[in-house]
Amino acid sequence: MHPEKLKHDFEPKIIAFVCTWCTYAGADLAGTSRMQYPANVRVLKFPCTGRIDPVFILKAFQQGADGVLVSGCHPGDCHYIAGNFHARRRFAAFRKLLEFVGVDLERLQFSWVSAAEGGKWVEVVTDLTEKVRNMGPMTEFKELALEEQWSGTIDTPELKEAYNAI
Amino acid sequence: MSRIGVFVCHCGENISRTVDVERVAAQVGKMPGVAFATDYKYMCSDPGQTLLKKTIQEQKLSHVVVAACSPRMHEKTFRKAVEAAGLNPYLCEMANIREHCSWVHEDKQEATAKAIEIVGMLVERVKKNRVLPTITVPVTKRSLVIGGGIAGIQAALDIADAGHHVVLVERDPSIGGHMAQLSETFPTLDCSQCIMTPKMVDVANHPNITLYSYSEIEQVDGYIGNFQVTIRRKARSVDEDKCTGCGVCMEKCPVKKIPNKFDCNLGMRPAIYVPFPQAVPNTPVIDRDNCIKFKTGKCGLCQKVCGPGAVDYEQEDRLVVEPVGAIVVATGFDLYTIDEKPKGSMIKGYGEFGHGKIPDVIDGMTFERLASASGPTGGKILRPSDGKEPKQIVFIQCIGSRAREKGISYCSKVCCMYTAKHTMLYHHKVHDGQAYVFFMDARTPGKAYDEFWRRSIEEEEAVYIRGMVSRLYQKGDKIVVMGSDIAVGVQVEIEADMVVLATAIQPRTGADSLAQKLGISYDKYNFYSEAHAKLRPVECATAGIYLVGACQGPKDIPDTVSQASAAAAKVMTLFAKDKLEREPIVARVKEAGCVGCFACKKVCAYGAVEEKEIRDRQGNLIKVVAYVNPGVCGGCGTCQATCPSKSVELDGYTDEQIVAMIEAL
Amino acid sequence: MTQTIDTTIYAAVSEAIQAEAKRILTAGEVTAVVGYAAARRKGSAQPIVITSAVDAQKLIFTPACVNNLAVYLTKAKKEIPKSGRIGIVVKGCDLKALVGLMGESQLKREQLYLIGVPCAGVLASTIQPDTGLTSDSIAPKCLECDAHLPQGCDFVPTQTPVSPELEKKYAAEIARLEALTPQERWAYWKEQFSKCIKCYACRQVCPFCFCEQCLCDRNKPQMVDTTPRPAGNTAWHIVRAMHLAGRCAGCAECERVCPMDIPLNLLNRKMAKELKELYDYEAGFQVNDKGPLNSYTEKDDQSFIK
Amino acid sequence: MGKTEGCKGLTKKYLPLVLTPKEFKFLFFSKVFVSSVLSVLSVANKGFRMQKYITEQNLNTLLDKLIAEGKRVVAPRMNAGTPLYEPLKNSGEIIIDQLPRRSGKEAFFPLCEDIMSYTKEGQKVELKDIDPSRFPETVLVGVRPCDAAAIPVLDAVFSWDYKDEFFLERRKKTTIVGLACTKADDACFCTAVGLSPSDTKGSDLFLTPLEGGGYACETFSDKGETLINSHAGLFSEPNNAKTVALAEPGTEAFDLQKVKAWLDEHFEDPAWDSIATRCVGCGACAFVCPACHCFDIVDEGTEKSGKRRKNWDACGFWKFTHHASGHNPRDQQPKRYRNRIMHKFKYYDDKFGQTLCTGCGRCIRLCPVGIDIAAIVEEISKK
Repeated sequence: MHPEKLKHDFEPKIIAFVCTWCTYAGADLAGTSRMQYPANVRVLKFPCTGRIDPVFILKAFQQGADGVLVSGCHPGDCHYIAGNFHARRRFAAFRKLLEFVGVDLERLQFSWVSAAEGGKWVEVVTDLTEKVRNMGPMTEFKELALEEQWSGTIDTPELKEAYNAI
Repeated sequence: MSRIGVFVCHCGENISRTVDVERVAAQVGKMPGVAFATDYKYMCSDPGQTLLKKTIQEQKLSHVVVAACSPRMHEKTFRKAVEAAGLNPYLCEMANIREHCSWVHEDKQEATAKAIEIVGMLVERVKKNRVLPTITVPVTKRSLVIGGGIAGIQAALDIADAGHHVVLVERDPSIGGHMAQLSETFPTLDCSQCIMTPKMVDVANHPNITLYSYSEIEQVDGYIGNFQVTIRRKARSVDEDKCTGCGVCMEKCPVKKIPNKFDCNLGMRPAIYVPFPQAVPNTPVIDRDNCIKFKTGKCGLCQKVCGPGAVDYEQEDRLVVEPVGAIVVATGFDLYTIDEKPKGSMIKGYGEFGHGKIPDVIDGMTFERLASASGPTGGKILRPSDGKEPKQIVFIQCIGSRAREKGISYCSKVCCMYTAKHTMLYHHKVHDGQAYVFFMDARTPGKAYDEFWRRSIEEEEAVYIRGMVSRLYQKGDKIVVMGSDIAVGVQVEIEADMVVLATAIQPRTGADSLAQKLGISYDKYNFYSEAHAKLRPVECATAGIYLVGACQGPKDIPDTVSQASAAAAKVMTLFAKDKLEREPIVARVKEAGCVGCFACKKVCAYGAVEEKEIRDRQGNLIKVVAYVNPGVCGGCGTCQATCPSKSVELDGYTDEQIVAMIEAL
Repeated sequence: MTQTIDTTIYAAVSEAIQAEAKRILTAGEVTAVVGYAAARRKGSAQPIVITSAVDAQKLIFTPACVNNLAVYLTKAKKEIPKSGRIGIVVKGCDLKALVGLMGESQLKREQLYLIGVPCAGVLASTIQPDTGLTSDSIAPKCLECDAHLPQGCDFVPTQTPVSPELEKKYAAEIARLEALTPQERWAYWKEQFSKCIKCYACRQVCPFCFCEQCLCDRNKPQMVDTTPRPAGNTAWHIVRAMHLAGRCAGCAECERVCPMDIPLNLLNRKMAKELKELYDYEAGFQVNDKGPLNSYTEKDDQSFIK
Repeated sequence: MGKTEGCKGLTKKYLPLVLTPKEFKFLFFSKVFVSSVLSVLSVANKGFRMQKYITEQNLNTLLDKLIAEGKRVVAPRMNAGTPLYEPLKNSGEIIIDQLPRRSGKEAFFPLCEDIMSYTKEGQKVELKDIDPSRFPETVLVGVRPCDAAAIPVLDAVFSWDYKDEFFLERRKKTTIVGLACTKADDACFCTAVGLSPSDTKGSDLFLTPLEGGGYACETFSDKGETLINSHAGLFSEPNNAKTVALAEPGTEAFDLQKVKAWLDEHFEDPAWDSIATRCVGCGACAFVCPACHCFDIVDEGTEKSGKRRKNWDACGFWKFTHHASGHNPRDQQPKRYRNRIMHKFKYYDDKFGQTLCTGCGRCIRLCPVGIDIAAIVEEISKK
């Protein structure tokens, strides 16, 4: 059958926020065309990129995502007239904010993938996965989640273990 | 705790080949809130759906996740099945483990692990799903048609014949539009007025049609099924109810030499006039700019001679409000005018073609009036400058159209055919004349179109020259036309008596402002945008508004009429129900948290957000909050992402559902 | 080198404010005036709402008059009766907030009587309110002030503030942080945010945090963890900065009131800078129907989108 | 304890005479009395068990030794430009000339702490408690009298009807080293609420800076003695050097009795509006207060696992009394601010006979809108 796949030391967790009309359909097309791409991506479906709140991206990183993808319809193709135009501005601003607080923007990808672009979906997902794999795990938010105010800290073995696990 | 049922589909081998479905079911069965998990060969099959329904009832399931193909494929199928089993259909979600998993990964271990996570995500999501009721909105079974050309007339007649009331609004004093101006029509050469005027009369006499001529749309409120349209009825200065259409006023009017727009300014009309004899309604209108009474306060002759006392100088514009359920937009087109560049025109000028300086360079519509039996020359082809019959006539196609460097890149679609028609009409009327046509390509798709075009060459002796005209200029009483024949590769110079330019079709001036009133989108040329170019060509993205004719893009009469009937059918489909049902994926405002900043309103592309006053029992205003009209909401959720306090929420895609999915990862 | 800022006009400005407040209250042009009054501690000032002309004499303007009083006119402050026209003492920076609030349907110009203050600057912190105003003690926002004389007010005292050109601290600090690596920036903010105690003083004084229920006070879902742990603190400050992007006009109240000295206005200024570069938008200069993040053009930059 | 039973709280313990209320009133208002009470207090402070001397250098050595022993040494230090009580990495970090921005209560009542964790699988939920015995041994050093005095006040509420093991266990494991205060500003008002810059209340070991360097050490508990005894070599006998000039807060003593009497009768009063209309409803005052002790309990985590956490809360917040029904009994800010005053000067007194304010002045310095609790109490006492 297929040759043995290369095993990696680190499998990044990639979360993709996509609109249902273009990118989700594009990913469906990649499926019906039996294209192959890394299994690291988890897709969350939205009606429109206009629905995607920046907080979701933050949440995704907090929940342990190593990379986040936001993808929707090309400009002018929005099923809802202008949702992606609003999203474009929102994320142009939000990524600047994340950058300023020290998030490496290489971990956050935006793309336009239409319902016809199964190939592009594969390319975007593969590129991001490989890029993030090379960067290693996103430790910043994970470390932060374990950190306590000094007064609430108890030096338990579990906590140390959790720390070392990152 | 929820009792979630998870059904993992093998899809034959499509899923099970790369995903260990049994393991998925076993793992998912351990997730918090899952009461039942199984796998099955074909979930979408009849027995599969039966299994689903049976299990819902036996296991008293509260929510369902079907892990199978893309929801774009079978979400409707399973939601229907779930509904049949007595659950709200929106308590069912699909986990896509085929297109997004089994088909795109080879490693079974990896694919299985991913499938478990995907299903886990949907399990968490479905827990937060709420029962969503079907949304119904009432339908006002009356329709508005904007524009009284052939497009509007056809749509209005079809809808009215189906038994629904139609309000037809026409900007000009008479309906008829461009088609009433034409002499004959291709490819059959029927007399345009002969086929058009009966329809106009039908409109006037139809019990289900209210005709507002000389009127314009002032304001449009509401949404599908429930529009409120305010119409400005411009002051006609003649009472339509009293006027008998005898025409005495027009005979007696002392001002007679006003160029008649209907005749492309070749003929003259009085200050009180109907644009053409067959006008509907046959009620004159006073052109207040040219009327002596309005200019100086004297005269008043028409009022004196009017038997029924219909002339009313005091008449003012009136606003009428009509409730309608659907709107058909059929505002038609303007021709790019060669003599005067309209303000804001995208066309960068055709000065080299005489540009209105040479009187015998005319446009196609002027030629139609010359050829028309009811036209200013009684159907004789005569030069506007000296009234002589032109013996050499040159037609130039694609003036304005298909010339990106000149401003617009689209093809006006009808010019090839009407130019062919013009050469024929010319040849029929000037037997010893010669017609030349400069053309880029002849575009003649359409039933009997190419045959028609060939006939103009083969039987009617038109000479077609492939190439564009580089320059033309007046020389004595001739017009020298210089161009190149690229087919042969020679320069051509023709001394013509008359030149006819096939100028571009453009949307009506003001099409954009009407679109803004209607809340519909338009392209960069101001042509109105259909919801989908192929599959929803007569609907707007804004529900309840339909497009007909050249306002949507250049079109000939047969296409326009078909589209009119299609739009009428759409309106009838809408009117076939007393209430409209729609998918309940709409935004809802949580009024307690709304602080009325209206950021939601600013980003709503549908104009679905309204301002709502919250008052206490004494009637004192507490605050103004947003209200999303569920009939208008498109369901994109941009408002929710924009709302700072998250006081507006898109049902089916709430923050709770999405955060639950993120936290499941 | 420490430079002294000339605030000698403030005494005359205070008198002018008193006279005008007295006049409009007496004439019934307004139902109340929101301004500053002296407080117990030496040199201190605090916000005050007066409804009677005899109280007009309480109004002052000093370098300790740091508050942006616009917050009292928002719906977040239900305690201030909003009936009738209200007079308010505003510095140029505060006026920008009012302008923003008008654009967001929170205030109407005709409901306000604006008493503008010619202002040379106020203190950075009022932990010691009797500090003299110098280039060291002045609020950093004042170093970048372009509105020493508020425009479009109903009344402005005639005095002209003297405002020497001073080093722009925010611009310099933003540039310094931008030059760091992401890891270094993360470390910087982590240290700052870890101090946060979630007292929400930044939110409560912000004129634009007028939501009746803050996103962070909602728990279905819990978008941002409420506990004052580093994780929840970081999320809160990111969300706050994002919500203010395109709206904040830089009154810097968030930063001034932070009991833990977190440089919050840096985030806001950074976002303002980015939105100016991206969409040529600056908050606070005119009443805009739509801000940069609830409007768009088809040609907006998308170089970051694949 | 009856309401009329003389002076409440702090002063009561040390009052050497039994006075009639009338006499009391007279005396309390005479400056003579105030100073005499203060002198009585300082005599009372002399209730030490052991007196020693330590040089600055030896104090630092002591701290480093304690750190080396694995104890958590918490003292004022700079964190990103802000002075805070925090664990020291070494004695060099300690700063003694600035009042930390947050009070010392944090060592016993953390800003945020876990109290339980949960995991879910299938239809099963598993809970796990926090073991307070794991709390580290702590020495809290350089605590200002206003911060130290608040801790015994908090003992009352945390060991009342419910014994809060999180507080009490930390209390048990912590030795408090107080430090006399040498600097005051016009926000300080410890003397107004019956304390002083040299008050040893709450301290196990109390340090007073001496002219010529070093500190006079006095112990007030076994813990204090243990600390000295276990490092006896670093301490020497008292050298009778003069105490450096201590701080002198300018605020006059409040008639707390009178304040309470007014509060007893004026739950509803228009004064609350004029006092607190300007309040913007943040939690800064409560969070920096050494005596405020309200907390919230929240669950944080996901559907699968998470923690139950306890964190500081403040009565100034709109959400503090917001009911699930949507009703809020303290619907406007003045009502919330009233609670702050009532709790400090009436309710806590009613319940525990103590005042819930030590006059540290933090809330005055840090209030975003300049609300001055000292000015308010002063105003009430004049009513």
